[in-house]
Amino acid sequence: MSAGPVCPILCAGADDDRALALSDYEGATARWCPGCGDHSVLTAVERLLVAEQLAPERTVFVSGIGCSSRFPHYLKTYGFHGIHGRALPVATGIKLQRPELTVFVVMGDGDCTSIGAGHWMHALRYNVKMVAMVLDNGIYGLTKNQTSPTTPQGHPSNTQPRGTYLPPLDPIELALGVTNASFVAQTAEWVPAHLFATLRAAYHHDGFAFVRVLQRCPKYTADIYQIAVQRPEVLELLVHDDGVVVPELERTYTRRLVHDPRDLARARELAMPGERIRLGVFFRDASRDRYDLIRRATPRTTTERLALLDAELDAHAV
Amino acid sequence: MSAGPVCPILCAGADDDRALALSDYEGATARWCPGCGDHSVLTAVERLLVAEQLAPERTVFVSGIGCSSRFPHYLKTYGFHGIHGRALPVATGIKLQRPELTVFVVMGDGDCTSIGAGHWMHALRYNVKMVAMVLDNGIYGLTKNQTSPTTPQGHPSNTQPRGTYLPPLDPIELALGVTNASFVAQTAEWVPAHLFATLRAAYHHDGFAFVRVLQRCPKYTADIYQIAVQRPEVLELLVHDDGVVVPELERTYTRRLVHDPRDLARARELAMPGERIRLGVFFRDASRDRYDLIRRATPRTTTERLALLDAELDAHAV
Amino acid sequence: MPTETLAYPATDPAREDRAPRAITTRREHTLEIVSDAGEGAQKCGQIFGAVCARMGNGVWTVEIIPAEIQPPPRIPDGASGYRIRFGTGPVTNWGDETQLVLAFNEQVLLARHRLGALAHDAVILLDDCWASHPDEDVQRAWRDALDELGTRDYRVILVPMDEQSRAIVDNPRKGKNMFALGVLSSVYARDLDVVREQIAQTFRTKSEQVYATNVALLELGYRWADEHLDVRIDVPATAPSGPMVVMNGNEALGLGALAAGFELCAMYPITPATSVSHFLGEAFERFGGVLHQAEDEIAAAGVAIGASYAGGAALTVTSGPGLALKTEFIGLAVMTETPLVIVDVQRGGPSTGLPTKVEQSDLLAALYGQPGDAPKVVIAPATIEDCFHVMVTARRIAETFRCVVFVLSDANLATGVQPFARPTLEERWMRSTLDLDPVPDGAKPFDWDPRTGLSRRLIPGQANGMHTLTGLEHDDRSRVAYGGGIHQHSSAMRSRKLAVLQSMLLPPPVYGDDAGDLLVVGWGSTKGAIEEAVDRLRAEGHRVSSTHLSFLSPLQPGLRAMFARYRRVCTVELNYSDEPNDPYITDESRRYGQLAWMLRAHTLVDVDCWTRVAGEPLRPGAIAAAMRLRLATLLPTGDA
Amino acid sequence: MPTETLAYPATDPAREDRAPRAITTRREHTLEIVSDAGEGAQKCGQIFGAVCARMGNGVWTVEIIPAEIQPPPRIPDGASGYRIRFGTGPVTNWGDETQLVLAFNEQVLLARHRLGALAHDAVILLDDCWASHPDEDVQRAWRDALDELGTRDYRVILVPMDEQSRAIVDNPRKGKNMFALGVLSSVYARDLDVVREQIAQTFRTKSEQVYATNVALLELGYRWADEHLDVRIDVPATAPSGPMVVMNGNEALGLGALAAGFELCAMYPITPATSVSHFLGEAFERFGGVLHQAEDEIAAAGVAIGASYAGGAALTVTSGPGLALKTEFIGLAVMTETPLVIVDVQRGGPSTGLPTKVEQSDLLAALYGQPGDAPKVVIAPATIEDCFHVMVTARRIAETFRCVVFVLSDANLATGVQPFARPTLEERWMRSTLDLDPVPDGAKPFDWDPRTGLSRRLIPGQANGMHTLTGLEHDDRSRVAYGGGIHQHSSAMRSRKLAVLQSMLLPPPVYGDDAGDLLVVGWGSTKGAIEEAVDRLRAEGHRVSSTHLSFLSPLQPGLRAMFARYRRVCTVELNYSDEPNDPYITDESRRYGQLAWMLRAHTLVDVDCWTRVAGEPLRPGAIAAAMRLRLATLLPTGDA
Ligand SMILES: Cc1ncc(C[n+]2csc(CCOP(=O)(O)OP(=O)(O)O)c2C)c(N)n1
Ligand SMILES: Cc1ncc(C[n+]2csc(CCOP(=O)(O)OP(=O)(O)O)c2C)c(N)n1
Ligand code: SF4
Ligand code: SF4
Ligand SMILES: [Mg+2]
Ligand SMILES: [Mg+2]
Repeated sequence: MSAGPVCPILCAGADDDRALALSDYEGATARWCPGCGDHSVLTAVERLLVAEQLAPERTVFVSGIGCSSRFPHYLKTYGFHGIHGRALPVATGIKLQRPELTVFVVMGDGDCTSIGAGHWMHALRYNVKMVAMVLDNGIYGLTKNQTSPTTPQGHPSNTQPRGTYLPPLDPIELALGVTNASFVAQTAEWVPAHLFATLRAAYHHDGFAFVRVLQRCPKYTADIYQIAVQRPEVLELLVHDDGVVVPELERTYTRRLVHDPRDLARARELAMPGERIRLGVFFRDASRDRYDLIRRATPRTTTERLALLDAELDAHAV
Repeated sequence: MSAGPVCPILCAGADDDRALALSDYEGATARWCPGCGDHSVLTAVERLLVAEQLAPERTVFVSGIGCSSRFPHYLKTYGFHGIHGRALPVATGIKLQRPELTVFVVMGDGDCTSIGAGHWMHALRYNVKMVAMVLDNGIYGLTKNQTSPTTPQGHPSNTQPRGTYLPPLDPIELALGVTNASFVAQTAEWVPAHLFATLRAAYHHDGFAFVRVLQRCPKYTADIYQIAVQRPEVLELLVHDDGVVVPELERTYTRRLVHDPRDLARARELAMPGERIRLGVFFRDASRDRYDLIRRATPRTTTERLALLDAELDAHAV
Repeated sequence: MPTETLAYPATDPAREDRAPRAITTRREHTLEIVSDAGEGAQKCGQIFGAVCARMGNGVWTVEIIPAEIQPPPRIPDGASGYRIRFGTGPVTNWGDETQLVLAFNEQVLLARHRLGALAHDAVILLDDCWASHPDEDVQRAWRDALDELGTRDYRVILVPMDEQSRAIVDNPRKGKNMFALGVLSSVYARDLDVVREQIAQTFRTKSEQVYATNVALLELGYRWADEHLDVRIDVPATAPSGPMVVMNGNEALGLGALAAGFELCAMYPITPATSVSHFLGEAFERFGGVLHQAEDEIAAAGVAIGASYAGGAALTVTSGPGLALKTEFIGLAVMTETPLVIVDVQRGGPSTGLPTKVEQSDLLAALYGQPGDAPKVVIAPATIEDCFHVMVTARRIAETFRCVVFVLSDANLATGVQPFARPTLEERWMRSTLDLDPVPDGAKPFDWDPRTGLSRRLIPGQANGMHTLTGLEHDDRSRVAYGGGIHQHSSAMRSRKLAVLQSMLLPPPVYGDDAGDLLVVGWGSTKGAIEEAVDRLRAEGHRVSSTHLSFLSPLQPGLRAMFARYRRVCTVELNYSDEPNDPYITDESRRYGQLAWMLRAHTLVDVDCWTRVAGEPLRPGAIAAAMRLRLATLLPTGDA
Repeated sequence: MPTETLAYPATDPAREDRAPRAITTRREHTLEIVSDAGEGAQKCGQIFGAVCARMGNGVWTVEIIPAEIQPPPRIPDGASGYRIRFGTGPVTNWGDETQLVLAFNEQVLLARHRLGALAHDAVILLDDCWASHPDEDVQRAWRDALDELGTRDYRVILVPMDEQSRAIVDNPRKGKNMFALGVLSSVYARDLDVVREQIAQTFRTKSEQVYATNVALLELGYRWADEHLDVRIDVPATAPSGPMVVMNGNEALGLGALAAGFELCAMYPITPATSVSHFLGEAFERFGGVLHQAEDEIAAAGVAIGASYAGGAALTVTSGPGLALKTEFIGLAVMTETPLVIVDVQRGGPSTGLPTKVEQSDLLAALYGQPGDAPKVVIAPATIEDCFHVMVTARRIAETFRCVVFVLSDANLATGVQPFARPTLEERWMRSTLDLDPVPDGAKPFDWDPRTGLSRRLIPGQANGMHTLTGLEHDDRSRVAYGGGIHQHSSAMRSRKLAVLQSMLLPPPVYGDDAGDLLVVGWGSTKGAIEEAVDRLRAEGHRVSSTHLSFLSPLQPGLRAMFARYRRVCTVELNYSDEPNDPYITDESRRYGQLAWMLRAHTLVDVDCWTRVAGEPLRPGAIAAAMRLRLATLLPTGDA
């Protein structure tokens, strides 16, 4: 395997003296609906890229298919806009081959929790270092308004016209149920400071960082986050030095709860459905096994490999 | 949809005065390895069929592919031995079409938690009435010894010769993380009485009953359950009137813990990895939404449908 | 001559001062309405199309869909609209260029111009509010656009849509489209009563107020056009022979599924198939069926197979990427001989490809997608009327032959709207085949008739019928078995069914003379365009005929004999093939159109092909041009 | 004449009383060893095969695999064993019937008998311990079996394997196989030193004690046979020209992958492909690569694509059902022009089918499985040696042409073992193509050469090369784009590459005269059997030749011209085709073998086919017989 200059455990900041500005990361102009929450996520991510001075050529955004998955086109990094529900295996392949690359994954809720559910679960378990975001608008946007696993019960859609039949799947609760998951967080795109802080924490996490971003879709699910947007007290911030702390939000968001992300049992309780929407790092444990580190192959020169191959042939010699 | 004579909420016992004996359920002779735990499961299931006097012609066993998935061939009921990892969608289709049929699903650990993970998660969520067992031998048996998600870390296999890399996925913990899951239990094939009692409870549950059956594979993972088999104190039985209680086991299995299956938070704690293996019903809530009941279509006669269709055409008339 | 731009008289002249409007009469005519997404050009077009149909015109309409869900205003990519081709007789396809276009702004107009959608001498009705727009950039964009348009012979007529509409609504973006409807109603002399009825029908769920406003706008536009426009086009109608219905192909597939008695549709959303399930989701609530949106396409196929195995009539609906995911389950259905109907509304590929664009390139995947030998039936509707009836055929074949039946529609049929004879429903179409009677002990689950491969399936609930279906190879008792010739025999039984079905089919009809210089062969949605092209070529004296295949597997009989009666045979398809004259392309390296490839193997005739993947339906004119070239290369000879 | 059963003399006669053993000499010979699973017939066979190879014989061995993982003892289904065909010259296939079989019990022997695996006059060496078994049922079974065998001309020789082995081991089930090895070593006059060496090599990881016991058993068996058997068969060896290696096809694929410099293999277990990954899993630990067992085949394809996109040499290994699941991702690789090598070790289908049995029926799925037009390269190794070298070719093509390359092997190659010339490794095969140099600003990710469609890919890490790959249609900058002829052009660029590759290929060589009455065309693992059949037919004076295709897409040039030089062309394939004389099967309804179908479309020659899906490799004798029938229908004529 190619040995990158940068240690995969550290984050791959630009190793040169370029001073990278926002413009160094801007791609095609975003074509989401006006007011679409994806715009806010793009802004936060661009801020992160600048803040961390990530080398555009060593950063890869991988996505599936959906409104949200258009994401990579709007950045000037490397991007892989793959197929619906399958961003995670592609991202895993990239990291196994090139540990020194910084990988972000952008998925939609249908992309990640419906068609991609199996890969999602297993990516959480592999715990390969990358930031995986699900932009959760509780609907299938690109295909125009069909129920997704996270659509609120009763919300009518084109495929469940009398209202969505089942209670919404909670991606946080599920992620917390996966053995070896190491970072599970929730944030909301309409709280930019929290979004940024969460993504930054995710980026610095040594492992697979899963971030559910609550995302408004004015087109099809304008209602679902409305109350939360209008009434800050509906949100409760989980705060902890080992999680995210955003002082500037404290005035607006008065409901705060100190939660130690190492406490899985508590995290699961906090994730249970209630009248409150909790934002923050639910769980984090940097000591969990990382498949990419375990599998890190010691690079061999061609000469070494030739020698080994000769030995193999000897073993099969007649 | 065809209206069966039996209400889908009740269980479909034979509605005639046949007295069904073991021989009425026996299919081809089982061809698992000697000492394979699958034999014990087959025995317990046959006992259940007799005990509940299930009409063989209205009972369907659906499976995927694997040693365990050979199951339906060894019974004289209807059976659908489908493709690897996809038993659950087939079973769901059967129940949506014919609610009056009794459906059992038999999967292997690879079948259910690896290639079938997405369907598994969503079947738990749909909560369509059926009994879904995963026969967990912690290995890929039929394909001869490859690591499965539940293989103990360090256990060598043909694909991970230096020992399985990651800690094993805990199917119970994961199932407990799925919103709208309604019955999650664990039992062991080498404790027949507990196995039978658990399957019986699952069968009587009004919803999707997920049962993880710890299963010995003398061929490839002889070691993994050895201690538990030899030392009963390694097992802890979760007991509760709303779960399973097996008095005759009390002498042998002295470690017992009263656990109310309605307590999800506690269930999740009990599911966390520890030195003890817990058997019993971790969670059960018969009040959860059942997709098959919500979707129960009111049957229409052909005449009614013709009339409706005429109206449709009128709406499109020029 | 350069594009002429008329300003309308600033003040209304008394009518008598004006020259009487010259009336042009046409047997068929194509117009389109384009606006930003959300300005309602589509609604306007839908109503206009319906009105034409009601007045007895043949009609074919096509949606113009923007690339994004809600693009910003005034950009070419955002062009959203409706294309209406109507005629005196039946209209079977979208035709060639547009002869008249009504545009809400010059940018969306540019999109159509640049795509070559407009005839060189097209009449353009353009909202002029942008010329005097406060924003300098907008004014500049307007001027640049008119310059660009000036390079053609268009006749641009400025229309004060925005200004006029303000008389009735505050926000013209929400009213212009009805004003436009009025303008068009005047230009094409539509019966205003019919238009009002159609508006009422369209907004039946809305308030009385909405109706009133819309009608006011309609009449305003009508009056304005009457007073200011000298364009009047007449397309005489012929009263239809019987009762007609009008809908798009996906609605027809949905209605057909109901008529065929389907009880369960399992799907996962995917363009352009999704609207079939939208229709069924709503309809099944009343008809007593289930639309199941599965977690993915794999599960959708599995649920449909499970329901069918349990005795129900089940289908799954999808498009390219979804079809790819169903590959394995389709193999299982073939192996277990479980009836399954798969509707594939084809879009551009490969991979995610061109989700909203038409293509016919899933034929080989439908036929050969499965590892191992997986014989199945493939049929393709050619018209929107076919979309309805094909579902009845599909179910009957799937159940009679215990097989997988593919229905290959495409994005052109899915969104095209056309009136057709109202189907006379038959009760037997719907009847459930569910039979729960006990069977004799030891009844075989695969009791193959050794000649035909046909067998009766046993359904859960039938006493004594117990058995286990398996995707592993099996004998007639469904016991897993490989050796001793069982695999050879079972394979033959599964394959034989296609030969039996073929023996029941008729050769496809020939359109034109049954011998000649050139036979054009097509399948699916291209029928109308191909036959129109054939008509034009024959009118020019060419000895051209065409035939259209509704069965792709098994192929209809008699093709070899039919092809032999023409000097040249060429398929016309909406899929990719190498151009004979491109670099490195030789007789040996050329990759053919998908049907052409099959027909070559099947008939051993040197079947040529002309195919395009432009992301839009084929135009009769383009087909005719391509065939002219083929004809030109033929040496003159007395007979074929 | 009836089967003759010899009891061996109860007591050892002094050697001189016995008639000297008559020695039969054969140029090639087939024997097999069968036992219950776990009794070690396979190990015995492997050692015997290796010994023959070391002694300079050509060898082809095949495993006999029981249907279950651990079947009960003494049932026909449980037959486990090894089939060895060896000869004076190279042996290219498994041959016809077995001439000598050594069986541990009469039930497993029956299995082989019933499958028709044994020659009518086969010599049978059978352990006799069952005749006198305490269990009455066993004795009865024994008698019944001998009666059943009595219906043939077999020569059954009873051997006291069990009894004799007890002299050395307490449990003969764990020793018999080495005794058997001794018996065979005597019958075929194998050099005991070589046998001992091979035993040492086989059990190198075991204790000295194990070796000693095994050798003792070997010598006991050898001595016993020397003293009691009158069967002696000699198959002279010819010293091989150069150094040789011996392995099965899956090991060869694995070694080839290492030689080709592959760094990552993503897979999901599936028979019969899994052993390739078992090999790589172990080897990569030393070679510095990664074997990734993914959660399913979809993910496996995705991981391989990700690794390749990131600049690595990646492959995925699978079989039928797994291939089906990769369908969508393969389309993405084609669309994004990401190099990807897919090894498909074919098994019987459709669906789960016949997991352990050989078949060649994934050809069309590999070619046409994807919705949309997805051109790709398909190559097939014909020998075990090919399995090694094909991996080098596959990687080079995948990277040079930025395309998907299929390697179609099958279960016959996977488990067949054969010696071949030791490959001379080349350093350049392994070199990584990873290039992280900056590219000029504005470098295009699809900078297609308009003539060839070739372009250089940009890899993450290359400064200025930033772009977003997409499975949606795109222009040369990888921007999502549909209209304006972009889809037509991009499709042409993806397709053109195949024409370019074809222009670099040579016509396949003809085996036999380059004109004649019949040309047999094959692909993949059937080569040896076909050529042996051709040899036999030519020896009979028939004007028959054969050709074998290593490229299935693009097809090698010159086929049309080649076919024209024969009066008849017929493919021989291991897949399903309708038999011409079956009910309902006509010229128009017949479904052809997969290669035949392609060749008909490609050459327009009336290519016939003879195919079988018996779940086992084709036998040269059966091929020869089928071709004789085809030749018989040809009218006699001077020349072709
Ligand atoms: C295999 C496959 N199935 C279905 C589709 C159609 N499709 C595209 S995006 C999408 C879901 C979009 O919803 P989500 O993932 O929540 O993303 P969003 O658009 O809401 O951001 C679907 C079903 C596809 N492109 N590929
Ligand atoms: C699509 C597909 N992939 C892979 C296989 C090969 N395969 C058959 S069973 C199996 C896994 C068996 O393990 P498990 O599910 O745990 O069942 P067990 O044999 O242990 O009972 C695999 C990988 C297959 N048949 N189909
Ligand atoms: S549809 Fe919803 S998610 Fe998609 S771009 Fe528009 S607002 Fe955003
Ligand atoms: S391999 Fe293991 S699981 Fe399979 S039959 Fe044998 S013992 Fe049972
Ligand atoms: Mg969404
Ligand atoms: Mg298992």
